[in-house]
Amino acid sequence: MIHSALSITVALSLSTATILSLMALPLAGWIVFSGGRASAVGEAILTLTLVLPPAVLGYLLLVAFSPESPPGALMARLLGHPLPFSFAGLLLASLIYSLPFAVGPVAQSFRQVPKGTLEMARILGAGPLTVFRKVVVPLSLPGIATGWILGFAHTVGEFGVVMMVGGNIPGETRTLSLKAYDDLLSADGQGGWEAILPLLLFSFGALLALNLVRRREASHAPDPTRG
Amino acid sequence: MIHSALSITVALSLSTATILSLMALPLAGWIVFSGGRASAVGEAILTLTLVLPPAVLGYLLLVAFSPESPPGALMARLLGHPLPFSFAGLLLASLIYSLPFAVGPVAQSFRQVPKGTLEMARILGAGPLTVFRKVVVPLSLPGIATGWILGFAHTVGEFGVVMMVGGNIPGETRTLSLKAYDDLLSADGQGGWEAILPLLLFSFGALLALNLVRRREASHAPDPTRG
Amino acid sequence: MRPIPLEADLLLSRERGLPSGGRVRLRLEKESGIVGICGPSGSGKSTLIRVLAGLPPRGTGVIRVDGVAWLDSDRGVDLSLSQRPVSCLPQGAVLFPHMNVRENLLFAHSLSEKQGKGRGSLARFSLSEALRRWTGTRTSPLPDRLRTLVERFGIGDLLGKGPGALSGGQTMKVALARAFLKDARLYLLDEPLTGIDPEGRTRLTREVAALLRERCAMALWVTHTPGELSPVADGMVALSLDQGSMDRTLGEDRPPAGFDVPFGRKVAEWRR
Amino acid sequence: MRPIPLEADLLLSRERGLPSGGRVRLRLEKESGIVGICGPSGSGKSTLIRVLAGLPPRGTGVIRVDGVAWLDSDRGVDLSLSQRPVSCLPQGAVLFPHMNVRENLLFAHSLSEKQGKGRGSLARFSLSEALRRWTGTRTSPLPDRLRTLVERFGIGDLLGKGPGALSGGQTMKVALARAFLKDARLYLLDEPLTGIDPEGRTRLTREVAALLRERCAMALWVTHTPGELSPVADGMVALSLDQGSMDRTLGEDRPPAGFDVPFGRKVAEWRR
Amino acid sequence: PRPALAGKAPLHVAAAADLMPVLPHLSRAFTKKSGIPVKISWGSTGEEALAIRHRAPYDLFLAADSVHPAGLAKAGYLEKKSLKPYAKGILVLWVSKKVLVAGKALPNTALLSRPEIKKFALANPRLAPYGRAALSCLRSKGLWSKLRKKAVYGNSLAQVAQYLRTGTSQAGFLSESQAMALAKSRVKGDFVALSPACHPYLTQDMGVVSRSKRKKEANAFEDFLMSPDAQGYLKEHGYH
Ligand SMILES: Nc1ncnc2c1ncn2[C@@H]1O[C@H](COP(=O)(O)OP(=O)(O)OP(=O)(O)O)[C@@H](O)[C@H]1O
Ligand SMILES: Nc1ncnc2c1ncn2[C@@H]1O[C@H](COP(=O)(O)OP(=O)(O)OP(=O)(O)O)[C@@H](O)[C@H]1O
Ligand SMILES: [Mg+2]
Ligand SMILES: [Mg+2]
Repeated sequence: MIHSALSITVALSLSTATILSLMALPLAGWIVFSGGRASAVGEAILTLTLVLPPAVLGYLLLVAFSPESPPGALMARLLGHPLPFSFAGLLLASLIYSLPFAVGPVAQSFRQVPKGTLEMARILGAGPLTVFRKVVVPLSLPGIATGWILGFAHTVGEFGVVMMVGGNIPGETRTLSLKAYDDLLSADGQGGWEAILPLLLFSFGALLALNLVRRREASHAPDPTRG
Repeated sequence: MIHSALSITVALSLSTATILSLMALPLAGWIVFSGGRASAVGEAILTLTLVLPPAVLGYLLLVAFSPESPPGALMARLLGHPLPFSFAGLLLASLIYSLPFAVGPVAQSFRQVPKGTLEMARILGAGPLTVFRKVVVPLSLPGIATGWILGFAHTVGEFGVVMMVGGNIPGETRTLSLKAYDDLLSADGQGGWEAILPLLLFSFGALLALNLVRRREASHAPDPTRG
Repeated sequence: MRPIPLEADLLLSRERGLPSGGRVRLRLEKESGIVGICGPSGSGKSTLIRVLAGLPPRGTGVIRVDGVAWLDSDRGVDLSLSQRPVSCLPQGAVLFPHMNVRENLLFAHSLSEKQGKGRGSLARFSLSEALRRWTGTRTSPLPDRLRTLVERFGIGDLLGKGPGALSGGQTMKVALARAFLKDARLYLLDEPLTGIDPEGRTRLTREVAALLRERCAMALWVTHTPGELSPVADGMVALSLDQGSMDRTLGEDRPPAGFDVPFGRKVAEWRR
Repeated sequence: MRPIPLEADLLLSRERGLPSGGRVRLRLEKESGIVGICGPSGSGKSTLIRVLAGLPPRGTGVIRVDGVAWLDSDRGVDLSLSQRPVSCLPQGAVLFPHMNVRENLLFAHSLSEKQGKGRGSLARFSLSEALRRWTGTRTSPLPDRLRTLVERFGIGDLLGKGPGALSGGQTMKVALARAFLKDARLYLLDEPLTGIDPEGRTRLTREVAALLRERCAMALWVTHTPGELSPVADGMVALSLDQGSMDRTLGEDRPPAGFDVPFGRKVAEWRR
Repeated sequence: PRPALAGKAPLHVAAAADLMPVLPHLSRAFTKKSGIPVKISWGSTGEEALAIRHRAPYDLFLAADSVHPAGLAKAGYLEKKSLKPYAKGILVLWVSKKVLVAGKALPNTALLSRPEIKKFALANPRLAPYGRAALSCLRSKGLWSKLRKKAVYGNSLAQVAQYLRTGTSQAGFLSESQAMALAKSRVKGDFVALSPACHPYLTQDMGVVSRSKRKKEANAFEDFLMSPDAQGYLKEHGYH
């Protein structure tokens, strides 16, 4: 199947942002509520994928995903094809690359849930998991939304990792951002707009819609001054 | 003057993160408190630099900063040299590129300041600016810290924009991430670690320190259940 | 003829901002005095306080203080919070969670000073404040005005504590003191003594009444123990619930059953 | 011989978790009853409630309910909140801000059902709950137990409202009802009727007492209007402040001045 | 304009990344000989051409093709008369050892159809001349339509080499110099030259940047690269 660069980008960025938002919940929960020093270290490690130049990270992932490495071989057996140069590989790489952007805002939101609210749920008999599911997560929706947006936007614009791991295969792993780069450089700086414009429009639309929804939902932040 | 790639990276990422954190305050304030639809659009526009492939963004900035464009010419006159291919240009490009990462978490924090607290300050006679300075900002320190971290880490790892706008000039605009990429790609493929390791160590140290400080500072989130 | 210090004729509403609720009229004819407000839960006491302060929701009708219209819906007059010389202790008052008690009070104090001096002194003020912070706010002596208040409200021992380390009653006392750091013509107190022990209630009732007399100011005071307020109140307004519904009709001639209300016609007036 | 339903001998402390505060002893010899707690602001009433509930700060000493040790510092026994059959209404109780009143109550109800059935029924429960949500929690009929409570506490009109749209007293009533959705041996009520009108206070005092009798449960009840509690209380414990300092010495023989305390030796005991 | 440090200020060379295996040695030799220090900015030819259009402070441009320098010279960004070819690249096909051993064969383009080769890599034909060369070579043999499904693209030859090094692709089109470097770094495989049989040599041009203030030094470096010593060194390392 051949897909347009736009549809690949849409599929990749939507699924990355969504999966990441789900993964961010337990991860941020651990970072915020476990309380140990271990989780401070964990948080720093998480943020590290951020400081690696994308191309370097892409290379490291390539090494890890290669069918010649044990994990890569395992994945290749499971998937029926090697990870690199496939959409699955692209997705996995994007997940790793954008993880800190989704986790950071969620962790921050978790931190701002008032302790009294958590305590009240415990008093009523809720176990830690129920407190998390029914109180912490619903009260952190704004942070989860921020994380989703950052994860989404970051994946749309990703270049280095996607180029390395995906192999820029038209119709399979060639995203809009790779196409825009190609067009830009091959036309010696004159082209590129045909790829950039849909990228901009699509992203602008998605982000604007989300912002408006988020505003309408209003904040559930507890309001200590009673009206 | 010739500087090491490490010192260029440190200078660039620290100043970018710090300037961004300061810029994020009024910007996030506008987005959150102005309340109009305009600010939802503004927020979406802000996030847009995120979805552009870095190289494309870098190219756009190159065009904008060029001494042949009016703003570029103005800056060139002010600085005494053209913006592109200089540290100042690099800094400006990083600021633009990393802006959404610093603003997002700050805006989210602003949103979570309880309305009653803001109202109380207004009642006591504080003007909007005082409320912002004395109540909103201090209560949003965790979000400002998250924004700083994301801005910092993102700048350290930046590649495409830095390459385009800076020109990879050793001792001037060649950051650790460019050096790591060059070393990695250079023929023998074994290199790169001499550049990546200090990058990792420096970033890990900075992030860990910040996380620990942030935890000790604890959260000022209001606690409705009185002890 | 001097203007009437306080008169209001309001239509309060709560649901979705539509006028559907009750009508309340009140009037204080003394320069300085206390009007008590009582009524069952949900009868609109806090809403009344907020409308008088200029906080949302907006009410419709007329509020006139010393002859100045704060609100006159027919003429389109509606002064904002900052234009009304009021101080307000909303129900469930909040201390600023990032400041300890001393800082909470100093913040309110500095705001009232700034207000007194006007905008021109902004620069000078900030400098002195910055200096004060450098030399350590925590240990520098309190301004006289503040120290007096702290003593009168009996919160001297709490100055170094953070809001999270206060008991419920202690929090209330600090918030009350903070509200009185602002100089106002009209103090709006929404259950200011809730959660304070009987001895404290008696003492603070007396203190607040004295403060109001000294400052020649008025207060609207919401209470659920009208008997305790009556010694100092110049009158009492009783709001009531409509039969069976939670909408307030604030226009009954008699206080609702269950209240023992000293209904003073002398200075505060309540009628349909 | 049946074990004593409730006895506690505690050393409370607040500053930095170090035992430095006051000693409190209490004892209830009836199967079901109410022990009132009163005392000035900062005397440690809320702290006592929290220690009994197993919330921080931890106290030292002994708590024994029906002969079972909840706390025995000498033997290293300290049951956690979830191991103690208590329900608690902390001071300044919070409703969950993301749920309306109905959802707040249903959440507490479902938790107490889950507790009753034990862990095994978790899967079944979640499914039925999911179904209930699909069919629309907002309109489905309330479980009987919940409906009865809603009626007794007079909060039927509030079910559809969000916590932000409640008055102070309405919030308190909902939180109180919610606390009684949990079946407990000991109910810990920290100023449960604060902010409620006199009529409501009288009515709710009677309701709560009746509920406790029906469930054969005990309550510790913090109040600043001990006179109103005395008709139903089996005894009253008065905490006091040390002279001049804010540290609590909870061991006075007489109630502090200003309280009119019915000091029942029959079931609740208070001595040095 | 920075203060003139005429003696000390280095000659600033913008070089295509495929010169990484050879240029550092050559520039050191040049500095030793002439006393002129050299600093190198690496990048892809396209990116650097773009930078030169936007007044990057480079003195000399060493491209990986002849198209970009010609375009720049035509637009006046490079000195026309300084434009000259300094090397000719050789297109090679690299095949990993595993495939060769299994098929007991020498590397050749026909091998690409074998099932052991899951993916083969070439540089992006739109950006890199070696990618274009590989494409036209496969087309001329009628293999492209059959093989295009196996193709993955790198943005540069260096990236193609990464794919081979990590074993994620089993064959790839490189320049001979990259292939020699790859072999030296103990990646197991063998390569065969496709130039000039399947595709002509690839000319790499250089030119002096018009805005340069150090044209004399830049010309000296050009002359040095054209000298028999330097040319000999290039030949040893995979250039024709
Ligand atoms: N923010 C709000 N939005 C919508 N309705 C509200 C809001 N706040 C209060 N209400 C409703 O308006 C009515 C009046 O509320 P108000 O807070 O004025 O009552 P009150 O007299 O102060 O009661 P209490 O003694 O319990 O504090 C109540 O029915 C309440 O549910
Ligand atoms: N979280 C805390 N950390 C430290 N000290 C605290 C904390 N909470 C309360 N205190 C202090 O402990 C003492 C007892 O507080 P507590 O809340 O038990 O008083 P209380 O009897 O409930 O008073 P009130 O009637 O005002 O509610 C007070 O001096 C208070 O300042
Ligand atoms: Mg109220
Ligand atoms: Mg208390």
